[in-house]
Amino acid sequence: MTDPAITPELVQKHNLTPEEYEKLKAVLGRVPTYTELGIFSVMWSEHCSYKNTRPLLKTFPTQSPRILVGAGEENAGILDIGDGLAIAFKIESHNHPSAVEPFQGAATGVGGIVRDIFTMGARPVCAANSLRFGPITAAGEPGPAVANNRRLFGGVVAGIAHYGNCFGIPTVAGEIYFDPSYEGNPLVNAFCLGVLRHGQIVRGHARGVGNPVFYVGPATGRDGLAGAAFASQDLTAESAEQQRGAVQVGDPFMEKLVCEACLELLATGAVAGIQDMGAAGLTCSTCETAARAGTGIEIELDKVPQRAPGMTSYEIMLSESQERMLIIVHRGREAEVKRIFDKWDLPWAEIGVVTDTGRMVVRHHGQVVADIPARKIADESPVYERVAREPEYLQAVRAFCLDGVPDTTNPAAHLLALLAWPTIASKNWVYRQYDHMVRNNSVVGPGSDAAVLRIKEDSVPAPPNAASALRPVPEKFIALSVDGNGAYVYLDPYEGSKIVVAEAARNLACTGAMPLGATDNLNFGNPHNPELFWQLKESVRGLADACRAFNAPVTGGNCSLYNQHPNGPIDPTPTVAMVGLIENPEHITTQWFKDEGDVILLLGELVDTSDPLLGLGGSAYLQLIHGMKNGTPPRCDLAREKELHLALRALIHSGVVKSAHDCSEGGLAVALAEGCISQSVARATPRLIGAQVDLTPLTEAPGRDGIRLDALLFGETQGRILISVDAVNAAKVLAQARILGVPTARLGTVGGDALRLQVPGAELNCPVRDLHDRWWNAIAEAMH
Amino acid sequence: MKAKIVVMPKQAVLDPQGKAIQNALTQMGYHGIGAVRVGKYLEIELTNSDPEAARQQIDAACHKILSNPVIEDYRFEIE
Amino acid sequence: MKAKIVVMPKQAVLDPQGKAIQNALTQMGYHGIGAVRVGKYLEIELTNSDPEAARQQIDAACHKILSNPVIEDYRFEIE
Amino acid sequence: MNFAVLQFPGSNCDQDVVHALRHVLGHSVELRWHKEASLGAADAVVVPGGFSYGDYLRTGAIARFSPVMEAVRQFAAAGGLVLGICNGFQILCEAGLLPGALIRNRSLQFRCEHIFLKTSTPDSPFTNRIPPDKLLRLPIAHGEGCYYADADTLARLKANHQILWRYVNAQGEITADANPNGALDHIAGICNEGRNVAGLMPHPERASEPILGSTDGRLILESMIAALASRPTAAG
Ligand SMILES: Nc1ncnc2c1ncn2[C@@H]1O[C@H](COP(=O)(O)OP(=O)(O)O)[C@@H](O)[C@H]1O
Ligand SMILES: [Mg+2]
Repeated sequence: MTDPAITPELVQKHNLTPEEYEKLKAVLGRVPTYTELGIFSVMWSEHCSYKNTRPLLKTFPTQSPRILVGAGEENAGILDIGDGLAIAFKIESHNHPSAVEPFQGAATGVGGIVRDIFTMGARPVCAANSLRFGPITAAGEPGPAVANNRRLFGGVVAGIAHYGNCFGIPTVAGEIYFDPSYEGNPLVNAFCLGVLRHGQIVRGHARGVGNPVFYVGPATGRDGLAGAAFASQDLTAESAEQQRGAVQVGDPFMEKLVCEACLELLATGAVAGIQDMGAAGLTCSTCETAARAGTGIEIELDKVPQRAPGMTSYEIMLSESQERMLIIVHRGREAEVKRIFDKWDLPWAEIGVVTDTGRMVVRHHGQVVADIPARKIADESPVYERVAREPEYLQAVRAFCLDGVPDTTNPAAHLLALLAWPTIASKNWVYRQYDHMVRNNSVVGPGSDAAVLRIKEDSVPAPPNAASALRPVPEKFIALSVDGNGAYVYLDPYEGSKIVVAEAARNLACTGAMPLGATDNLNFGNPHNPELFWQLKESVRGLADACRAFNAPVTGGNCSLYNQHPNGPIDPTPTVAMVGLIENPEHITTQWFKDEGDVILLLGELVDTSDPLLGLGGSAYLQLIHGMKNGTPPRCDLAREKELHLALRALIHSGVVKSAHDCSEGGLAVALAEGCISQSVARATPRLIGAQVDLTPLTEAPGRDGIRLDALLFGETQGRILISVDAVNAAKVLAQARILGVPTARLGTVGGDALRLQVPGAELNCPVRDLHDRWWNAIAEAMH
Repeated sequence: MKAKIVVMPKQAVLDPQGKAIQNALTQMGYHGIGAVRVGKYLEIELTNSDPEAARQQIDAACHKILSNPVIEDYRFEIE
Repeated sequence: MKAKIVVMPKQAVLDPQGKAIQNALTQMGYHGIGAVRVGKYLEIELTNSDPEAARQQIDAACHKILSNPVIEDYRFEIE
Repeated sequence: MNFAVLQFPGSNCDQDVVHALRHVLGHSVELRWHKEASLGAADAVVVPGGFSYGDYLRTGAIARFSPVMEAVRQFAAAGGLVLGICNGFQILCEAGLLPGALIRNRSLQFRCEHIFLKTSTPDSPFTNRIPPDKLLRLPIAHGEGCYYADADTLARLKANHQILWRYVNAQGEITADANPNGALDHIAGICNEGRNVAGLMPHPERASEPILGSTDGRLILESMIAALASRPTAAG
């Protein structure tokens, strides 16, 4: 087969600008071959090169004494958790593939991030995800758009379940929002965390000239050809159609075997470097390993296992067939690779060798089809400082006031409606499809503010046979939360992004955990659009400031730009997964109320009265009840947040806190209701408990009189946490909290079979059974 | 009348199940087993009497919900 | 040669998938949709050349592994 | 006691069973790779959960042909105790060591949640330690847990008291709501006629420590241990 001639049209089709093409020629010193053009197009795509975002990512805080492998160094960052143990974690998007084929798109998203983790030498021990879809409910008869949103949502969830369940990793946390801005462009961000000993960290380096290069895993097919490039352009009907011919299909069974075999092989010490074949497959893994090590690499494509006959070198290099790994083995120890991969009945092939030329050389049918300076293509990719301009819509957002918004006249109905709003409603329809308990470590599963996972002996990869010399693994507890309210970020990218991080940290604090670090996924629109780029820039500034405030360095992440659909771009949606540590199992705290007679306290201000919108800007209440996504979102005071989290942890450590739950979407009323209804004992068996709360005395304080009822109940003032304590401790806790500098108020008591909420001029009396059933069944009803 | 529908993964699409079955058969000692592909088979009772209408209807259903055109092909007979 | 195998749930066995498809088709406005049953379809490439040997082998494989006689029936053709 | 826990490609609850038996209950456990033809000095065998061979074709269909399953067959024929959990239950049914089959959940969805079980009889090596009125709260995690058997088989199961556990609600009643997968007669677990081989869909190993929310699963594992302890000699 003859390769097509390199024409300007072909260059353009590869998403390279004329300037980039000139640069490419300068790097090569000549006109590229067709295969080389393909290689450059994926390596220099946004997805692989971060050409539009690298300057921004540099502003993240990335240092802490716990960092063992920092952001950008490897496939995932690694943090020390003490006693010689470490965790590797990362979040990654699979948005565009999921739009084309939701089941396989989401499944392979999970597969990809799990590989990134075991590539570091860690045993993957839990997964999480962050999802966005268009609305799945409609006021009247649902139209085709809603039907399509449901199809995407159902498919994505089934795909995640399929992959994670079969692989055997518990999916313990996640978050989902439904909003029209994601119609046709769902977001699927998958997170994975693994555990290892410090000495088990491995690198994606092609080290040791003369070392053989192995390919392991299933044969290469034409799947996902140039997927990285696809992810780096606007999602259009046309681009999606092109990608259809080449959907990647995941095989979680294969991945489980590849993972176990790789961990077994790593324990032998025979491996010099290892890297998964993720985006841009063989291209990216060979280039990057050589570039990192400053070596060269030569591979022979005829030796690469192939699934389809007659594959061209272009296709083999750009294929994104799943579950494949590239392993550089110390020369002389090839037999160990063969022994272990044969034991697991896995295909493997020796396809090349590490060289000292600094070049990535690819041969096929006896000819050199690519010969590229590895470090240059990896390191000298174009970098752009895009133009940023504040979007016009923000003027209207800032001008928004509550004057035209009537106060709630039926707070009980509005509370029920909010609880049944899919974004707020229980996500049990989703997480009951995920095995969230496999591996016997899920101490707090999905359904509380943050998940808590136990680390124990079998959480780390088995050491080599000299195992007895190693210290036993002490039990430790990792807390995990994923957050990202896109509406807030849309309405104020800087403040909104601070809130994303603050909420993740608050969720960790509620379980008793101390933040260790964070990973982020930047889901934004086309960076060439100055207004969209401004959103990105401001958002990164907010994320960075907040991560700094909580001492949560960013250990890595992923960028997904070009998220858009025919009606426009998505809401800018940075998602943040924050990981924390709990040293003592007795400190693990859940969000639901525990016992009759316990006292409910509010840590934080009842309402931020200095906010003209009283916390209603961008709120779920305004969106759902008044159909407005408008107004400046609540302000996030990082210093006060930090004090609040410290105080809560101190109270939890003193052993008096029986439950802790932060106020987020839906405000105080929803948080109280969730305290009453969110504990599930078993299938169809919630543990319901009522509460009696009187807010009237609190509204008599100066500055708060005459406060709007909707703001009081449903406003989303930040920095608020509900806790419950035994009545005998209540006074002590109030005093302690004040000493810790956090405003604290007694709201009422736990008990009865209804949530009774007294507010000036009204009393809500909602049987907990009703609250529960609306909240628990809402998504299942929409999906039925 | 009855529609008999076969839905198969597209040739270019990975069929991990087929591969696993092929390996299992070979390991169990069956000889000469080549590629295995696994799909779905549906039988739908049709209470309509017009075969041409039925054909159109089943074709539409195959396209819209019985197969996933992104990764699967289908064929059918009406009997 | 190729073996084409159909494996269907036995009549007595609940087929929730068939039921779900039947409901979905009816809800989408297709008319005259009766019972739907969903089974598996396997295509196995055979590199042997003796059709009779192939037949025996495939029959054995269907009986032993490709179907579960507790819940499924099978039929096949060799082409 | 010596437990053998089987390990197929795709098993993923093997470590969990090892953890419960070794670290929680203090017994000795050995993993047995599917290619091994012997069970060593095992007193009892546990076939753990997971997705052996990716659950391709049918759950348990390919795993049953592993060499180690031949050893299990002999072990069971000699009266040895064999417990299949979840995918292990599916494998034992496919292998013909237990009657019936497990088919797709009626919801067509995977289900992971706690359920309640009522034990039908203490008369088995898997239930002897379970107090008569005790409801067990255990997790399930499966997509294909709907137990099916033909009418004759079901009649025999009942006549011989081979149904060991049924899904019930928190009050111990058999209700449609309490059945997570549509299982025939609400069957969650059964034993063979010889009462030495049992399988169940719920995961006792995931309910053996207070920190994981339930210790009810220990009663099943402890029943096995008690049965083994009261035997004159180990089978094998
Ligand atoms: N939003 C982000 N924040 C911080 N680091 C990021 C972000 N996006 C990407 N990175 C880092 O850039 C590096 C390259 O990422 P990526 O190309 O996604 O890795 P992979 O090759 O595994 O797909 C990684 O170390 C990643 O953690
Ligand atoms: Mg990677």
